[in-house]
Amino acid sequence: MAELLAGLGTSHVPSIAAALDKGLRDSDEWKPFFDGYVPAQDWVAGHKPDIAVVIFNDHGNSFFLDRVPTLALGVADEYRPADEGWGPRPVPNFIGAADFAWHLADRMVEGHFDPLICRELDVDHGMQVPMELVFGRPDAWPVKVVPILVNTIQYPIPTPQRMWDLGRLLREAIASYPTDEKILVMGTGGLSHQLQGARAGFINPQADREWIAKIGADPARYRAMSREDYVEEFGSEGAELIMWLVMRGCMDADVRTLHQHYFAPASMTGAGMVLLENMR
Amino acid sequence: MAELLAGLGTSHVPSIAAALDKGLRDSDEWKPFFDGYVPAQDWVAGHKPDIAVVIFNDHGNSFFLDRVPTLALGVADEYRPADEGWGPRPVPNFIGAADFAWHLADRMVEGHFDPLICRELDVDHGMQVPMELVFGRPDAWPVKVVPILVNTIQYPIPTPQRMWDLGRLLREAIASYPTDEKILVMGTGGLSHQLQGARAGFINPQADREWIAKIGADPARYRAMSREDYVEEFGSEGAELIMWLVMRGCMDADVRTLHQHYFAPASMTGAGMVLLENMR
Amino acid sequence: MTSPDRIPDTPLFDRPRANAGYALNKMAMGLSSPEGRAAFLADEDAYLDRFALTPDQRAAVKARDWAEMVRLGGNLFYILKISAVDPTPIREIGAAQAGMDLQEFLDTRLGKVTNG
Amino acid sequence: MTSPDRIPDTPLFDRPRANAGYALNKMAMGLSSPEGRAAFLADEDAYLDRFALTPDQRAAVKARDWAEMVRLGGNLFYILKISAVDPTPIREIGAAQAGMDLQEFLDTRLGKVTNG
Ligand SMILES: [Fe+3]
Ligand SMILES: [Fe+3]
Repeated sequence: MAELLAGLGTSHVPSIAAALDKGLRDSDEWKPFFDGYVPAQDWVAGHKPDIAVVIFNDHGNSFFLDRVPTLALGVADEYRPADEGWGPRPVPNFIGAADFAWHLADRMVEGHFDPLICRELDVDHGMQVPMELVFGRPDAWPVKVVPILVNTIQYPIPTPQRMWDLGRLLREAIASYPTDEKILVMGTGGLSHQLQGARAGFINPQADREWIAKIGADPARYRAMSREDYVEEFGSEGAELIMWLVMRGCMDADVRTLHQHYFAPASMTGAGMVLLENMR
Repeated sequence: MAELLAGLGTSHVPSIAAALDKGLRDSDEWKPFFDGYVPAQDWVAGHKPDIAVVIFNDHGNSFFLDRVPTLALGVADEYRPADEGWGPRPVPNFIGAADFAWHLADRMVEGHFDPLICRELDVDHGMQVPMELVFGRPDAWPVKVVPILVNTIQYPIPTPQRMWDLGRLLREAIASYPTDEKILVMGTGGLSHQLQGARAGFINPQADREWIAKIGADPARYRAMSREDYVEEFGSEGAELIMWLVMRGCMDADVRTLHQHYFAPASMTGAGMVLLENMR
Repeated sequence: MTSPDRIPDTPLFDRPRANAGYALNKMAMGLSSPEGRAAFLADEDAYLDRFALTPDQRAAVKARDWAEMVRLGGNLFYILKISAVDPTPIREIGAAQAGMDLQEFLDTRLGKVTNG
Repeated sequence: MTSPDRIPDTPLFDRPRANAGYALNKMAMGLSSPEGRAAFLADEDAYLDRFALTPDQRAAVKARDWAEMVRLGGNLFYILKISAVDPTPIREIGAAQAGMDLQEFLDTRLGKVTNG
């Protein structure tokens, strides 16, 4: 059976992509942010995952408001970077782990999830940035991917508990998958930020630091919070953090925090990561 | 609060639409089929529903295999008839019950369903034919509609139990909707038929008649059957019958069968209807 | 994944079939628009060239071999759109898949049962 | 339905806003393609004519009034595409919505907090 190698939570702020594209990795503004990811990059490179399951939200690039999927699952062989307004970014195409994705599709539908099953899909910074933060900018990605997309734009968005339940389902799907592949699960989005309204620019570093400290050891509170609680505490776009619950929900109750990092503001956003491993 | 007026199960065979378009309503072949719907039409006309919730599957007309929604919900103000290859049929546009649809969207997502929320959607014979069978061919439809679309083409398709659970959710959404509108819930599809493979032309009138006799009084067996059981008993496309379980699931345990009708074959399909009312 | 043909002679449209037939079904889906239908009618070969059909799939379309199209991953809801451009009654499509002539198909699959 | 602004100054993109802003967001979504961007740059008025914007929405777009676009149902993820065609840093868009000049916005919303 397949193995959950680790769970990783990370921001996916588009400004991170812009900084990389402009060669600002080692600028005064950005170096502390990127340096904080190095230990996790090294750990992942040393443990050689085969598949990355990336949970993220589309930001009005692959889906429009004419048809908004509450949950979508990619089962494609390949995913191209989306054109977000500046043309597609020069990152390699992503190769889909189509076998595992279809296995997951079967498990999701049997387990009473209702995904939009996507065979043609471009992926935006929500997936690009986490992949770059973990794997750098290789000529070809060292893992195959399974994208899981969550609507966090148009209300109603899914509940935190639904995200947790999706994590439980993902856990079963990994356990029942008949290969010995190693799977890295990446919950992305956040941390605190708000792009819209008179509260634009709201960030909450104290709540972010607490999230990073507790999402591994003591996630119960975050699972119980309402969607509005997330908006209030982390900002309207900070509610993206619910997607980390999929990652956390697919892990054991007891996990070890291997690495963590926090930086604010990255552009207008609290940003950071956590790398978790099941206790054994 | 809104009221569930009645539950109606019916076929939505495209040949029915073709027969109407060709003026064959009263032909020897079709008259017995259409006549069987008259008592139910009269009952519905006399009870004046405000909203019809129509559960059906798209038949490769509004959705393609690039992106297959397991469940989709229409929240539009208007739906046009789809072009199924012969151009759109001359039936009136459908006016959406957008208020109730958004209420249902909220309830579905809170209740851990994951619909594709559709604001732009053409609807195919899966919705057109049931509306014509119940309301004839008026200049304007006498009810507003809420389309709920279920994937029954590409596997995995939802389980029968999931359909039942969706019915329970719909029941709660009706009960919690703060108007006094009367809602007719229409589960559509089937009855037995198979369009593909060497078993094409398979129909099972005995199983169909039993379905019509028992879906009101004793649906437990149908809820427990697997998706493959449906295919075996009703044919590969007869598995559409799972959508009647949404209608049945939103009703009381005890229902009264007001009208029923069966006819086979309509083209290559066992066809018919049942009209159910909660006991009071 | 659903195993193909757990139910005899009943091709469930699961991953292997959806993969095999993707281009074929996409070609057929293109006939949902007046433009697609006009292009197909004006020059069928040129229309088919737009899609990455296998040689077998292409031959099956050209021959209107419905059983073969389904065997090669076609799903009837898509390929039926070919019958809207080149009119073929659904019951003939059924008979072809059953490997019968129309009368035998009507009698043994549809007729006998209704009279029974 | 989520009530607007249960959280002060925080417009959740729920049904009323999605309805009000649908054409505005669709116009912005059209800038996802090179063709849309070229059309916008070549003749902004002609491009805007393709969409059923209200006069207020149209004026807000022409004025690059981000706060007003959001008030009229724009969602930032769509209208940001305007800033890809007519470059505007995201923090200026934030400041405009907060009703501050950029330096004040950086200090009070983003800076102070990080230094605190
Ligand atoms: Fe995001
Ligand atoms: Fe059907």
